[in-house]
Amino acid sequence: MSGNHCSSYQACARLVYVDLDFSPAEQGFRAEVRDWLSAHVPESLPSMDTPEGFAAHRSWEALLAQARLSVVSWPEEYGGRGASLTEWLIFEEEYWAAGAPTRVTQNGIFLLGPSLMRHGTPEQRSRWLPRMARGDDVWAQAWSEPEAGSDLAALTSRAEPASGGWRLYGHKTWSSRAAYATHGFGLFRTSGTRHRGLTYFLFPLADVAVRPIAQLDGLPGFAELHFDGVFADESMVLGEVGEGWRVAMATTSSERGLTLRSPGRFLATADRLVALARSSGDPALADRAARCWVEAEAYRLHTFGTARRLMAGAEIGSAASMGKVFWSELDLRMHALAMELLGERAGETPWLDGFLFSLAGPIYAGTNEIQRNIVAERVLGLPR
Amino acid sequence: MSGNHCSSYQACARLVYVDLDFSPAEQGFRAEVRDWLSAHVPESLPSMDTPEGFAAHRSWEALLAQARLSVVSWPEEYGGRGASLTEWLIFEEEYWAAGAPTRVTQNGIFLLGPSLMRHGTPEQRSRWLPRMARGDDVWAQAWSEPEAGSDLAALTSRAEPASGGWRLYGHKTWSSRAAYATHGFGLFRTSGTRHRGLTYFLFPLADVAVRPIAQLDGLPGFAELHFDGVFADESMVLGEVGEGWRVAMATTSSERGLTLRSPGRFLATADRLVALARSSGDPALADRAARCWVEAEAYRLHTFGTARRLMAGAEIGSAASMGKVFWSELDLRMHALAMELLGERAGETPWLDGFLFSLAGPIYAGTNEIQRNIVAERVLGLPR
Amino acid sequence: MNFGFTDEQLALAATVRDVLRAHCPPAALRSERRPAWEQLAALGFFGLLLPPESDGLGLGLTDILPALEEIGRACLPGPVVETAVAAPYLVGGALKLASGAVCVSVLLPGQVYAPDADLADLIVVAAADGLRLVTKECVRLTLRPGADPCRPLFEVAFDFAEELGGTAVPALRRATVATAAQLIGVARELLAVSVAYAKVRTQFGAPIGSFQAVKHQLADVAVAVDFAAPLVWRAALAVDGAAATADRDVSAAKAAAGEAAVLAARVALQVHGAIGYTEELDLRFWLARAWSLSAAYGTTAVHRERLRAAVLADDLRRYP
Amino acid sequence: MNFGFTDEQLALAATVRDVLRAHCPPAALRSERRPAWEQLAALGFFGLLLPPESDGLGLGLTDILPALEEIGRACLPGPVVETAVAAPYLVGGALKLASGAVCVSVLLPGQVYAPDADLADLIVVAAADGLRLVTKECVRLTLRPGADPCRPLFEVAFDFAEELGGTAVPALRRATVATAAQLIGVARELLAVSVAYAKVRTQFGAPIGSFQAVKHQLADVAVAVDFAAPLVWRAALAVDGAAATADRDVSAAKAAAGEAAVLAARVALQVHGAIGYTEELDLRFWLARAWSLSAAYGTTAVHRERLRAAVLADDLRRYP
Repeated sequence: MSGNHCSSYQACARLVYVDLDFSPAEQGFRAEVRDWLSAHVPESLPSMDTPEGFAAHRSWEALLAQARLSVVSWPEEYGGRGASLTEWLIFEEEYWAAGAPTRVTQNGIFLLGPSLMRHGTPEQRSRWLPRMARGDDVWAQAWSEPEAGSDLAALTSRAEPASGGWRLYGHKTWSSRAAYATHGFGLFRTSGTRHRGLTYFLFPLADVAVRPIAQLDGLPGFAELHFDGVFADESMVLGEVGEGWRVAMATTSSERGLTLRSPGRFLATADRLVALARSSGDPALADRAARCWVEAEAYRLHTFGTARRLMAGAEIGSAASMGKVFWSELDLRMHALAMELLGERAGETPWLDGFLFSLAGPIYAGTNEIQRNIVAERVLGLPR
Repeated sequence: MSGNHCSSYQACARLVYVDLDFSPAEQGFRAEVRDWLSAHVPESLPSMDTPEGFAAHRSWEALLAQARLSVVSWPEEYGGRGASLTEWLIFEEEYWAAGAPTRVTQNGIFLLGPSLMRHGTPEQRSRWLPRMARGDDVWAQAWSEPEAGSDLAALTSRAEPASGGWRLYGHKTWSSRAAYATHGFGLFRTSGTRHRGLTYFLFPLADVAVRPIAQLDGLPGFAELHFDGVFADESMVLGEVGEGWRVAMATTSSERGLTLRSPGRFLATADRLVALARSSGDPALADRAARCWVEAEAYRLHTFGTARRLMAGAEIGSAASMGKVFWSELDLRMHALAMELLGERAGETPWLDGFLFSLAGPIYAGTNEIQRNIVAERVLGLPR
Repeated sequence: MNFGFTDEQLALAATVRDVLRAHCPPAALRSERRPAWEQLAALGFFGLLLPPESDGLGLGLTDILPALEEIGRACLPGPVVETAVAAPYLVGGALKLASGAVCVSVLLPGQVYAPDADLADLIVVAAADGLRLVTKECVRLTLRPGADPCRPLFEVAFDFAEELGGTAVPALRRATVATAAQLIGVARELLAVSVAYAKVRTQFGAPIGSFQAVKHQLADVAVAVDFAAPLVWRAALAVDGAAATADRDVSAAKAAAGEAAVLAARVALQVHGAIGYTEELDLRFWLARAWSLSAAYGTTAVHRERLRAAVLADDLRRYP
Repeated sequence: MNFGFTDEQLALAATVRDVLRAHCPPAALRSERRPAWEQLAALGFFGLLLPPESDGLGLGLTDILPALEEIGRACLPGPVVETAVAAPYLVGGALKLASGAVCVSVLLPGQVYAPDADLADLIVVAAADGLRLVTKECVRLTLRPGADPCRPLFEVAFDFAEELGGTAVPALRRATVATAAQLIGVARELLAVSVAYAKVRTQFGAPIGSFQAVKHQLADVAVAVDFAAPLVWRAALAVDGAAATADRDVSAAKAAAGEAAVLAARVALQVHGAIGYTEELDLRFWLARAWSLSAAYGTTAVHRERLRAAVLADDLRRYP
């Protein structure tokens, strides 16, 4: 029967199919990216939390930018290609599959970039975005404060009016990359309490007292920032004064959404994990590896669905919290399994650092406890 | 070297060893129980939630009682053997390993019994305990009310003074076995609010309007009890008037503790699960089965440790909540795995009913959410 | 790249949903063996996958996936998947199959028993040497005990059967994916019912849905369902397109959907507490369906094992 | 039946705890490779398991289990287990072993590298054809990268080694159980530190330890540790008693203790948040110890596999 059935395949065209095929243009883009990466991806770079490693990662960003591959989804005027979300996802798949370096510019590109595009003046966009795309400026986020972590609205850093601008006071912490970055962005209180009266500021780190914080590996992946009257002129305010929370939420929703952790990174991890499990020969571990591989695939497919809705003009909104929970705990499961597979040899592989980093996944960008609250309250509508 | 070492084994006696060996008396007791059970355990009985099944289970209790095996840990005067906790645990191991019937008297023996021993008058103890031990009376618990489940202190059933005793009013529900049991016990408000002013009453179910509640399997495992002025004389009050909460907590702490779910039941399930997994040949499932088997063993060992402390005069207290979380979720994992192993054949085995019952484990005797709160607040000392 | 359903596909699902709301209310689960069958037949539902020459619409499985989720969501009894999804690939030429006048059950490789066989006019049985078509006149059925009162299982014996050409594979793949789609619907309904109950049931002076432990359990169900569904869609695409990865993708879909539904059932019981165990509450029908369908057309364990074998055999091809 | 520790065993643990509090404070983890070694030696700690003819007390592993938990709890660096627990069963006659003057590392079957070998006067290496005793004069060590700064791992090469009689089994079993006991101590300390932090750290105007999601994660750690510990005690009894189930019980203990400690580490990081990642916080030493010891003397996966094999081979004997 199925034979006959397939012969009448034309009739199936009555409904337009759900479609997982890439267009010729998308396939061509994938091929170009794959070829360029295979020709240019460096063997391996020193940690970006060392001076030489930071410099090396910055040069890599410049090389990417020359090929117009550093911010493919941005408009051409800012150094991008105006690529579609689908193309950006393709780029990410190829980027991670090729084992290319972690993006030292990622906080600028993925956190500040979207806010600049949405809330920046034309001057601000043309002043900052192209330099960001080339890695000329490397931006560090400055959200957290010692007493304001998960509870960001509790922040107390403030900006006071001064002639021609503002003076910034206060103490930020857990600022990734700030030990070597050139600029920072964050929220400062200009009035009000909690979410009201916050303003989004940009600032050169040269003017700020930066105290590096050594991480588990001994390297300064974080820094504390101390502001005692740092001057910021009007051009360093992003969005309206007092509207910082809204401007930042645009960022953090994209932080939780697609841009922070595209599937490509987890697909690459899953492929490597399966290879590791295959060599172990323990079926129980292989079962866990296969499960992870399928879950990475599920995240990829789920993301294609989200991309489709976004391209149709929808917002991710609270559903992004489901993705954050899913990818962060998948990443942790994958790396924990790799630790079991490698045992005392883990330190000789990139898996150990990956494991330490994966443990942070359920913490940063809004802890998974907060994310589950958001899913329960805003997606399912349970009472606060 | 190890050779020499063992030769000097005598020297090891400098410290008294931790000891997992059973005394000759304990081994003799185990042998007696095992022999008796192998001679008397019936093939299988109809469900105790049918009239004939209830009768059959009650006869089984009478047979157990004749052998003085129905309440081995009780004093001889009440039909027991004054067995130690260790001997009781041995009895349970043998009972479940033999595939003996579920105890239709268990709510009386394990919930009411301890409260009667601790808070009952000599008259109450000699009036009720021997009949309970023989299955002459079968007791149903009546804790919950429609609006008082996890939040037991919210109960609204009340007792009003009447000449020579009290009249009971209100509506209890989820009373296990009540469809066929002879007596019930529960809390009624005699004054006050919340935990204060509650009194612990005993009552014959003949006087109460009993509405059976059919369960998933269609059988009335529960019932609703409606009280509209049921008379209870003074002799039916257990403990002091207004002290019902304290009396009941003695019960529920034993309910959460050793007596409700001894390791024997889970050891037997684990052995059967391993046999099932062995025949499946899927190493990933075998791995889960082996894990469950070890966890059942861990619960057994943990319980021996608890028994030792109890025999030394300690209270289980809040630590019982850790056991409740552990055994209920282990039981669920074991039965869920059996469902996967058996697929559409599960209904032909006792595993399906066991699975449905295991799903109730995290709910009854205080939900596992409540249990985890207790562990966090009373064992770890976290703020309420 | 356009990974989502079309308006037409969603419109079909909406039509089915309306029919089921009207003709398969929870009360029908207690009284009828095949509620809404006539109405679905009137919609042409049983001809959707049949080729035009068999009076069908020649649609693909993907087209009717959202409709199948609705069927799971309504907990619709009867051999709908067997008749509408499997039969077209086994006995597609059978008289009046498209009209819904013929009711079919199947007993294919991997199945232990034939579901709803007592309602079937025709039963397709996979024998060692090929497929057999058994008519209700020549079959002896033995009811087997199972978890789901609305999906009874039968042992099948027969004296006479017609030999059928072809292979069970296309039908089995599609029935498995269709079952996975139903499981997604079952899970979504279990979640919706549990959320609704958690909003109104109060303990300790607050709705239990305001307690973080309850919130997080329900959030975990939402995540599990939301990330299982795309695997089911993808499996349908792979089957419709006869992709080389089809069997792997079918197993991934069935395992993920089965686990999501079983989790949803467990959390539903935990949230409802004792009342979830009562015969009176309709919840039990969805619980039973989650358990029976997770075991149908291969248990989660069986599909996990296939998945493991495929992935270890280096079948890491993504789509496309 | 008397399943708990005696006053003598607990007194020994208390003595060790006092010594470690005084001589192995967290600051020592940053500055010393072998803190408290001399003081433990003065206690006679390194002779506890040695027979009297080697100036030891001839105790069993069970006797020193609570003391080993304290050593894990203090995150004590140095080859203590190798010298005090493994060495007596490999080179029990070695001069001055009881005095703690001789420091030993081992590289036995199942180990990948020798821990703290740079501190060792003697290294016992299992070669294909038997045990070898290597002195520090004839060994070439290569440091291997690892998670734990206080338990460095070394590749061992040597030109000359003395042949040793006997088998590695008694030493390996005991070193594995001793490592499991340390993991229980590490997990208890990680839990205690996390609980203390959750009481003082406030967000949203309340201590984070008052949020149910945090409470339940910490409760799960408490349960995991509380039910892993008895498996370790039981394994020690089985090893001391040379029970037929000893190897199975050792694997059960190591796997359960490793998983409990790894869970405790994960929850500790989740509760601490970003500050848990800092070099400044002492927490990192216990995190690293949980990870390094869970991989030492056989990973959790290796022990789970042995357990599976034993249980499937029908080794369901309980104790006694």
